Amino acid sequence: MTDTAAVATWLADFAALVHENANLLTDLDRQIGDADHGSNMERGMTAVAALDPGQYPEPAALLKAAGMTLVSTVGGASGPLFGTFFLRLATAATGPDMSPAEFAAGLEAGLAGVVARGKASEGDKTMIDSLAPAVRACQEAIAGGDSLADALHKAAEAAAAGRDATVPLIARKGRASYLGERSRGVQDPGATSVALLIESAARTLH
Amino acid sequence: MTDTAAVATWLADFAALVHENANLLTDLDRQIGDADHGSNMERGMTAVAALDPGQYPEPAALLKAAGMTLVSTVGGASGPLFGTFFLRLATAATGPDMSPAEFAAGLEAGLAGVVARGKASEGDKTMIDSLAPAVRACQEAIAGGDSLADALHKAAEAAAAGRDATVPLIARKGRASYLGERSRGVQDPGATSVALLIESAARTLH
Amino acid sequence: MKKLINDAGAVVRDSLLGVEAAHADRVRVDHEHRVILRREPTRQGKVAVISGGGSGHEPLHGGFVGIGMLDAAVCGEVFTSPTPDQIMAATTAVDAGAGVLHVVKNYTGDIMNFEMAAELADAESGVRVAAVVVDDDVAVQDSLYTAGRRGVGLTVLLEKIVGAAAEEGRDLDSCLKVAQQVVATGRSMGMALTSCTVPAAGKPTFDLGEGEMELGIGIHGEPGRERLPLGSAKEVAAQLVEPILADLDFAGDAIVMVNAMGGTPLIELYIVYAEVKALLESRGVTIVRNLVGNYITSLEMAGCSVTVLKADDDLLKLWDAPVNTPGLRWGA
Amino acid sequence: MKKLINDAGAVVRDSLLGVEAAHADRVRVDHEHRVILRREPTRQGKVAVISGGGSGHEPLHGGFVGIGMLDAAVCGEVFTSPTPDQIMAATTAVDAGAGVLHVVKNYTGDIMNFEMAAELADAESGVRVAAVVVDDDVAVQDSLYTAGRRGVGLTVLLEKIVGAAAEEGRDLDSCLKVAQQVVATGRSMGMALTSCTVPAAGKPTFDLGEGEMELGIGIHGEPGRERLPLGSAKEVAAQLVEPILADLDFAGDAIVMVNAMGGTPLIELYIVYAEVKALLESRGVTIVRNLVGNYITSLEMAGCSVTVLKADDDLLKLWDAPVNTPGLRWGA
Ligand SMILES: Nc1ncnc2c1ncn2[C@@H]1O[C@H](COP(=O)(O)OP(=O)(O)O)[C@@H](O)[C@H]1O
Ligand SMILES: Nc1ncnc2c1ncn2[C@@H]1O[C@H](COP(=O)(O)OP(=O)(O)O)[C@@H](O)[C@H]1O
Ligand SMILES: [Mg+2]
Ligand SMILES: [Mg+2]
Ligand SMILES: [Mg+2]
Ligand SMILES: [Mg+2]
Repeated sequence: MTDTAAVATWLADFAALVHENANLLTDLDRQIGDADHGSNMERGMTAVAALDPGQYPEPAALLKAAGMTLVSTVGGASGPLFGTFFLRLATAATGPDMSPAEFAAGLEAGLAGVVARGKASEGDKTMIDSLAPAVRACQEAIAGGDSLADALHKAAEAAAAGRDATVPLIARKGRASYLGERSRGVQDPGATSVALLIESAARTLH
Repeated sequence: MTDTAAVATWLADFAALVHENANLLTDLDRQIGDADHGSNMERGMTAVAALDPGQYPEPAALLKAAGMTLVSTVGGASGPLFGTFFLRLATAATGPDMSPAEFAAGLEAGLAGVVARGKASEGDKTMIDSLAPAVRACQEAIAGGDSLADALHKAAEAAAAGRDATVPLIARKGRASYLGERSRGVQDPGATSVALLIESAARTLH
Repeated sequence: MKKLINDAGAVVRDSLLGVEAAHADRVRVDHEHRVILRREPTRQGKVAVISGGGSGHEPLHGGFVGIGMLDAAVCGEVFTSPTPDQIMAATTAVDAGAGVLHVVKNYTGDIMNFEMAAELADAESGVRVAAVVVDDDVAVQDSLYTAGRRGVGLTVLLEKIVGAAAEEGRDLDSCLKVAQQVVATGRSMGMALTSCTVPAAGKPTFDLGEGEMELGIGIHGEPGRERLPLGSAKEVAAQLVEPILADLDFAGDAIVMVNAMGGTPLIELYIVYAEVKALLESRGVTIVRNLVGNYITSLEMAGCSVTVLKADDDLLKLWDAPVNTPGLRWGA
Repeated sequence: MKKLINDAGAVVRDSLLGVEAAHADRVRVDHEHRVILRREPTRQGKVAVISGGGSGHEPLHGGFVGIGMLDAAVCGEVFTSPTPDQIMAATTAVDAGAGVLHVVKNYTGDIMNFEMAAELADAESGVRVAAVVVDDDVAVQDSLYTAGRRGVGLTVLLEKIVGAAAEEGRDLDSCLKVAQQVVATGRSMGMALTSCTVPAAGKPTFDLGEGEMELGIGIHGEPGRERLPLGSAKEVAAQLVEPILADLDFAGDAIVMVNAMGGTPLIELYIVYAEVKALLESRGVTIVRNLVGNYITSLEMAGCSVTVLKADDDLLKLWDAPVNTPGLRWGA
């Protein structure tokens, strides 16, 4: 069941995971960015975790609130991008319980929103490099008849692989792109956050 | 013979000694002052060493020029003090050759000038702590019939002892005084320069 | 990390309290949205000019709020662009019927947040918003493969000039045109001797050895394009000026800023200025106005940047117009 | 040592070239004597106000030469007071028949060199010289056993106020009286987070551990009176303000400067200002004018100082009078 409670559990779990990894995220951003990605994600997810799920009877409303909260508390590149992701994910939810197909379609809409907002493609060394393969894996698994839990586990694996694959890339979008060749060898912070997001979904949504 | 040539040799030797010890002097001043005593003395003595002794037929004229040069090139506390010392020393010189008694009296006048200008007393942890005992030792030795060379050797020993004795003192004049108790344990930079000056006199004047 | 702060998480909030305390004669602060505004509301019919971005670049932008320059500045977290809500709040607060010009430095985050704010402003309040994107940093090459050139020092000059245009009564389109002229004819390049430390991160963004510099840095403490041995001020001046001249022909009159990054003292900056001026003049560039000082900084970073802007009579008239802000003041 | 310089031995010379290049509209430079002068000669019959000291404190003093403030500034080597010859050259250059006021910070070297210059000026040129010695630093206690209190931040305020008095046409005695009033009713206290490096010395004057500060520093990179753990900005504000209030009753109106030592960014300084203001107000001190920024520095030292000066109608009138210098400007 992907109802409001499940979404709330996911968001709370992701917030905790971001908190645990905030130093790592900032540290990656220190190497190829401006040393704030951990603080940015933590500020945003702390605010999201403080939302009262009781106020949002349906998942769409809670996901929308999460997106708005990220947009209005994070700033930087990750605020609009993660915010847009959740706002678009929300549009796929109808009624009190998202079906696995709705959830997969929502992930796809979220990805499309991030691409539209940030204009990056796969291979540019951004969060899209873990989000896009995760969305594909989830869609395929759901289409093949997997449960949401199984599909999200495959998505999490794909996200992790996509995240790892950012290491040797040269950045072409975001701050890291200013480093040119020097951006090689460091894992993208945003892709790392996305991998945490999908990992958290896999362990909280069924 | 303390003629112009001898004075010039002394000044050149002292300039060389200051050059060799500039880092030490600055380093002492770093600990209880503002890290410029070596640069100050070196700037001044480089200018003094560049004076053409041929232009000054008598020691008084050369010593006066040295004093003026120090006053006009050094600045800080040491410029007026070392400058005044040489200007007063010059007043004791009559004729083409300073007698040992004249030289000793000149040192005394120099000390008096420094005291008048800087208003410090022995024990205040300043250059006076090596200059005053040196002047006394020289006067006594000359009065006791020593040669200038012997008198200056005794003076140099007294200056060195006075310099060493500044280590445990608390500064009461100059920049080091702002440190209060924390000025203890470091040798006074100005007293160190004076010890070099008298050491140099002892090995160049006879 | 050694800083004069109360709480690494509340640096922007606490600093805005100080800005308000120090400059209440000229500005007021909307603490909820972290916006610094002129004390008096925008004159009816005047175009409002606002800017904003991450904090840590002071006096940019908040120090440039006042008569003859900005109407408001939106303050993000340190090195993090502000959110659309903050920008919206500033936009609606300063609009006086003639529209609002957003001065945006070209960073992904700034672009996206200002864009979202403009969408919101249009949808929710009907305020007419125009935006100029400053992208003057010649350190970023191959802009096909990057997020494009960063907005750096030219932003200061642009805010002065466009602020004067708005004060003079020019309409939104004219202000935008002046702004675009500045963007088209201005270039910058920067370098760092040391990194800075983002308070919330707690340690330096990068480490530089004795005798090393980062050439082609931005203003967010990010490493530059190249790490090189540090030469003399004369060499550094050439390393900053040559890429600027290679990018655009600046022969003729120019406004030049030699800017310190926050931790470089004036005594050094003037040495660089003398070298920059000599080099520019040897290449046919005549400096007709200049700024030398800390105008757009990266916290306590040591280093400097050079900005060159072509001057014409209109720009000079706007440059010379009175300005009265905490960070830049003349004629008033 | 990492600095933007050409030659550690020629920092002052090279920097003056930049000052001349940047500010030729307002000042000129006598390179032989290292004196920065107003571009226009002193108005006949106006008292001339000059100051000087070691370099490395920029904008003090050279940045304060111009209408409404200093007539000339004499630049010594870094942290080394200038020589009598330099001071003499400045004194005779600016005298316009009404005498010259020397603003001297209380350091043994400055006192002696200015004294010798005044003796020379009197003997050689008959210029009437008066001197005011600034000794506002409450960090120096027991002045019976020291060279007395140092002259620090109050010098900035004094130069502004006395400069205005001279510009207004007051005579030498009146200018001296105003200066003495400022000295009698102003106090300062400073602290450092880091040392600075004298270029010719090549390494930091002192080392401070992470989490340590020097309390009661002067402006020459010298260690302070006490080494203490570094607390919050609020605690630091109290450590600076309390000794000032303990020394003199400041209840009433005051002009307050919160000054950065060269390496502390504005974002931090405003945090300190908010705390200083809150504390002073809780003790009955009302800040009627303020300065927040880098005004009297120690090269690239990180740290700050607080200066408090009692304000009365006359001082405020002089404070508000127009000033047009590279380092301080309003009303012009
Ligand atoms: N145009 C873009 N499209 C998608 N993701 C992007 C884009 N630009 C940056 N990112 C992501 O944002 C991350 C950085 O976020 P963050 O550090 O919070 O913001 P900022 O770069 O503004 O400091 C990068 O690691 C990257 O994954
Ligand atoms: N009032 C004084 N009388 C005698 N000597 C003094 C006095 N003040 C300072 N000195 C001497 O000057 C030395 C410092 O000289 P220097 O570093 O060149 O000048 P400054 O203190 O101006 O930087 C001290 O070590 C001390 O010996
Ligand atoms: Mg970042
Ligand atoms: Mg010294
Ligand atoms: Mg950022
Ligand atoms: Mg000195």
